[in-house]
Order: sequence, then C-alpha cells, then structure tokens
Amino acid sequence: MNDNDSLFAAPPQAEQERMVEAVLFASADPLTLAELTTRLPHGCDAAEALVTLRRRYSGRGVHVVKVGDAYAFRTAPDLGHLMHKEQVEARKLSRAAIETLAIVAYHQPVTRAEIEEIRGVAVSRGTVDQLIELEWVRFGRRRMTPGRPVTFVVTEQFLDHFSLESARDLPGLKELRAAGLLDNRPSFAPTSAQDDGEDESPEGQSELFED
Amino acid sequence: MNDNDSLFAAPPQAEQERMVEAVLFASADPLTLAELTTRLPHGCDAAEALVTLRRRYSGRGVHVVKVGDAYAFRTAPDLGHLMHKEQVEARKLSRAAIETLAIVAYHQPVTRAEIEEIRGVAVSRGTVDQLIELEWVRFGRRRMTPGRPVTFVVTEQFLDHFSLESARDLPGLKELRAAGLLDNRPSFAPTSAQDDGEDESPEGQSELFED
Amino acid sequence: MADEWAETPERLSVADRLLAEALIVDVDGFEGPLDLLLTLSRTQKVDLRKISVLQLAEQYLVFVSKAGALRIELAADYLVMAAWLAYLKSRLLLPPDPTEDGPSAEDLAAHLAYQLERLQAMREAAAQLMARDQKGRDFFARGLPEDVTRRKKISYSATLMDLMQAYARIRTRDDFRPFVMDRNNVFTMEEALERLRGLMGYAGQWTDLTSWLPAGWETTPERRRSATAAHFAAILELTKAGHLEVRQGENFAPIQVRKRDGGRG
Repeated sequence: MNDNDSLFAAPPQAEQERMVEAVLFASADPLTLAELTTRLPHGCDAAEALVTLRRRYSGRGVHVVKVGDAYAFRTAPDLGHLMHKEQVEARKLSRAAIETLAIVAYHQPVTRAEIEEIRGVAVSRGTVDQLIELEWVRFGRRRMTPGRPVTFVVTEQFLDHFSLESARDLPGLKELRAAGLLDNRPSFAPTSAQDDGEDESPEGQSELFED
Repeated sequence: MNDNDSLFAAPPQAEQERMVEAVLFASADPLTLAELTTRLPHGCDAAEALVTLRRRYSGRGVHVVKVGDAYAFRTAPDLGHLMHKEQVEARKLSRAAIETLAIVAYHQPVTRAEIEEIRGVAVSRGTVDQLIELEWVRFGRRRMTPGRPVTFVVTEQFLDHFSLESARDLPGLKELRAAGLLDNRPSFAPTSAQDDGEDESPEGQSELFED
Repeated sequence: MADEWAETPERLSVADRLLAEALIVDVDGFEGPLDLLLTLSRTQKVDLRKISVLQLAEQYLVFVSKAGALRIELAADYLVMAAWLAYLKSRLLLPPDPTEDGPSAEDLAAHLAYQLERLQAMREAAAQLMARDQKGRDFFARGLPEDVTRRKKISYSATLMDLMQAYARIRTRDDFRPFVMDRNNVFTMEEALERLRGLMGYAGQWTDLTSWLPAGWETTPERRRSATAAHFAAILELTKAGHLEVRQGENFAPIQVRKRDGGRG
C-alpha cells in the first residue's frame, strides 16, 4: 500500500531520514547513495536525508561515516575498548604485506614492477594474493605501456577498514607528494625488481587473469 | 587509562548512554542487563542508560527492543518493507503445467484422474500445486462418484489473466482447427514422444529415433 | 663516544643498535639490498636527503666483505648491488669522464638516496596506516545486520495462444488415435511404466537399462529402439518421482538403474 502511496508523493523529510536510518543501520556494509535511493520509496532524496542523519548522530556512540561514495553506521572509535567481545583477531600481516599495501594505497594505480622497484625486492604472489583476499586490493586498469601490465588499486573495503573517506585522506599523502616521494622516477640502481622482469612478461600477466 | 579513571568515578550519564548505544550496535546477539553491565566501566548504570537510550530512539527508524530479557536494536516495524527486495522473474509456464491448465479450462470441473487420462501421463502434484499457487486453478466441488474425488476449476484470476469473460468463451476444437492451431506439428518432448509419433508417418518415427 | 651520541639529533634506539651489530651475521633479517642499505644509512645519523652515498657504498662493501670472510652465502642480488656500488664509488671518486654517456655518478647517487628516502617514507606511511582506527579493532559495524531478504517473485507468463495450442496438441493426439494403423512396433511409455512399476522392486543393484527390455522387443532394431526409448522415458519419470536412481558413466556408456533406497514405492 505504501508503494502505491509513494507513486503520488514522497514521504515527508523526517520520514525519509527515518528510512535512511533504518536501511543504513540494518546493513553491515556501506551503502552508496544509489543503493539507498533504490531502497527508498519513489521521490525520496537520500542525500538530503543523509545530511540531517549525520548531524543527528554526530557525537553519539554510533555515527554515520562516509566510505568512498558509500555510507555506513560505525561505532565511535573512542569506545573501541568496550568491544573486546566483538574484536576480531586480525590476521597478522607480514611486513612485506603491510608495505605492499601502503605502496598500493599511496601510489595507486601501481604495477607489480613499481612495487618491487620501491621495495627493492621481488613481491611474492602470496603477498598480493593475501591483500586481494582481504579485499583491500584489487586489479585496476592495465597500464598503457609496453606489456600492458596490470595495476593494483585499493578497494572500498580498504577505506572502510581504515576509516578513510577516500584514498585522498591517507595520512601524510600531501607531504609525500610535495616531497616528490610519490613520483614515478625511472631507476638506475640494480634492485631485484629489474631481475624480476619475467614476472611482467605478457605470459605472466595472462596467467594472472586465467586463474 | 580509561579503565583506571573508571575505578574512581563512573562516566557521566550521557557517556554511559553512548556506550550502551555502541555496545548494543556492535553486538551480534541481544544483550541482557547483566551482560551490558559487565561490558561497561565500573559504576555505570546500564539500566538507566537503557531507559534514556530507548527514549532517544523512540519514533526513530530503529528501536531498542527487548528480546526476552535482552536488548537489541531493530528496524522500526513500520519500516520492515524497506528490508525486502523484490525480484520479479518472468518464467514461461512448463509444458505440463500449460497442458494441465488447458484441460482444466476446457473440461472443468475435472478430476486429477481425468486430467491424466486426457494428457496420457501422470500429473505431478507439483504441477497442480503450481497452478493453484498462481491462483489460476482452484478446487471445485467433489465429484459425487465413488471415492468422491476433488475436482479442479479455473478461477476469476485465470479469466482475468487470459482476458476471458468465461471459460465457455474458449475456442472449441473446430475453431482451433479453423484457426490452424490443430495442424501444429507436435514437438518431441520425452513425456509425449510416443504419442506424438502417432500422427507421424512411420518414416517420421524412424527419423525420430535415428537422430 | 657518549659525546658523539649526544650530538646526534636522533639517537639510535637499542633495537637499531642491536640490528647494526647483527648485520654481519644476520642477512636473512633484511629484505634485500635496499633494506640493508637503509639500515646501514641509519648509522650515518643524518637526514636521508643529506646522506653520503659514498660513505654508504663503503659501508655496504665492508658488510659484503665481512660476510665473505665469515663464509656467509650472500644472495645474488646482494652481490649485484655490491658490484654496482663499487662501480658507483669509483665513479664518485674519479673526475667525470666527458666521453661517457648516460647519467652522471651524482645522478646515480642521488637516485639511490631517493630510493632509500622513498622506501623509508613508505615504511612510515605503512606504520601510520596500521596505527589508524581499524574496523573490528577500534570501531565496529552493526553486529546483527538485518539483511535484506530477497524475495524472489516469479511471475509465470502464459498467453491464451499457449493455452489453446497446448489444448490443441492434446486433442490432436486423440483425434488421430483411430487412424494409427501400425502400433506393432511401438512400445508406449505407459506400457513401459506399467512394466517397470512391477519390476523395479527387484532392482536393488545397478542394472543395465537394456536388460529390462521385454522379451521379443530386442529382436528387430525398430522394436528395440522403441522399447528402449519408452523404457528410458519411463525411467526418467520414475526417477523424477523418486522411485529409481539412474546413472551413466560417460556419454554413450550403458545407462544403469536401481531402486532408490527408501523410495516412495
């Protein structure tokens, strides 16, 4: 019946806010504006409802966070100590994995060869696989350079996990850029990345996609 | 440090409410007062925090509800419709179903035995159930014969769907033939292969089996 | 010694010192030559941008020769780096050769310093990233998500034409029945069903479908085909009804049948 009503008039603003609240509260994963809109009756303005909703929850025990283009309710970080029971034993990431993750985040889109160039060692497939499995890293577009290497980028789940609104909010990003440390300079020094050239051969790549 | 502080003084009431809010939100199960109390810093009054929290959420898109003697957040009942996503999938009715439906329409009221006699194969319960669920077929009166078998008739919805005034408006055999519908070459579904063969010449049959 | 330490803005931590002392024996602790170089550069106690690459090259070469003296097998890439650094060192010490192409020794040194600085920066960035509030550790999603239930609503479509054609199909069979002359070589599915209902109680074991054919029907190919097809169709019906099980090892392999355990018949 409600759906029929909505053909004629969108619910009042306060009601729309309640709806966004209910839908967002119910989901463990962030929902995009588009997803919210499809869930609401016709004619609702999810964006406007979100503005008032975010304001309503600011400073509360749970609040609305923005993750990429999506929104989610999350507990306030200062209350994390109350949640021992919910704390999930994080998989211990190797140093290689953590560094690789940071390089992907700060240099994305980045090829395997570039990661190896920065770290100075070959990146094992397992390391990248682990990050992909965690859904923190995914394949980006192929680089339009010889060999058309695949690139890696970070995901929305990555942003969600580290409570980042976007990859632009990575800590120290501006300073690193200003210092030229995110430039892609060609290398002269012998690092093992160069020895690992085979990995970037066309065969290596197609293998990646045939998995 | 927070834990140390709490040995001396409980957090202010508003803070306690925030805490209960966050803990209830993050918990995978409803929490009892006792469980809430153990999760909060020393000296907190979970019961009082719950009272103010429930009041705060009354009328919102989510409520604090009591489940047995435990508490949890739940979508407001009037917004339950937002939690369903309806997917409509159009499917073609199976041959068995359409044939059964046709027999009911032309011969109503008709018993299952009669349907089977006309179709020449057993009618599975699922086929009839499906037609009943579609509200195209319903039970008619029992036949006043031994065993008092139930009969099936078509429904108003059926007439509606096929834009018929009444089942008597269905074209008769003569008209079907005039319309060229009886000259249709039958297809060779396994259930009627041997019967379909009958209006084929012997050559047709061997053709059928030599394929 | 103590004075020298006091002068440096960044005193080496105990861990760093232990690391430096362990250099000569513990090569596995390093992730390649660049990591080792970065660790060595800490002993210069200066900003990475002001590092002396020449000094660093010396340190590295000392490390490699010590490792050689201790008969520690160094991975090839350590040795490649050693050779390159030896070359770089010689070029840094000698006046530039105007005939030589490519980057100058200063360019090479600057790039190495850049690489070290960049690696260090990424390590710090990684540490900052991991120090952020993390989901499941510092903040949490709804513990009891109320998932969207997907109600699949199937709408069946059938047109009046479908209905009439279906009816026509059935009635046509009846109309033509009297005119069918030759049924001698046709085994109908009803007949097969009838037979199988009686026989299937005996099929406790996997049995070839062909062995179920009635006597007199395996003689001519025509009769065998019809009987086989009818029995096969009947078996499918009975399998669908849960009375039988059917299997076939591979394409064209014999079709085998047996009574289903606890079958409804």
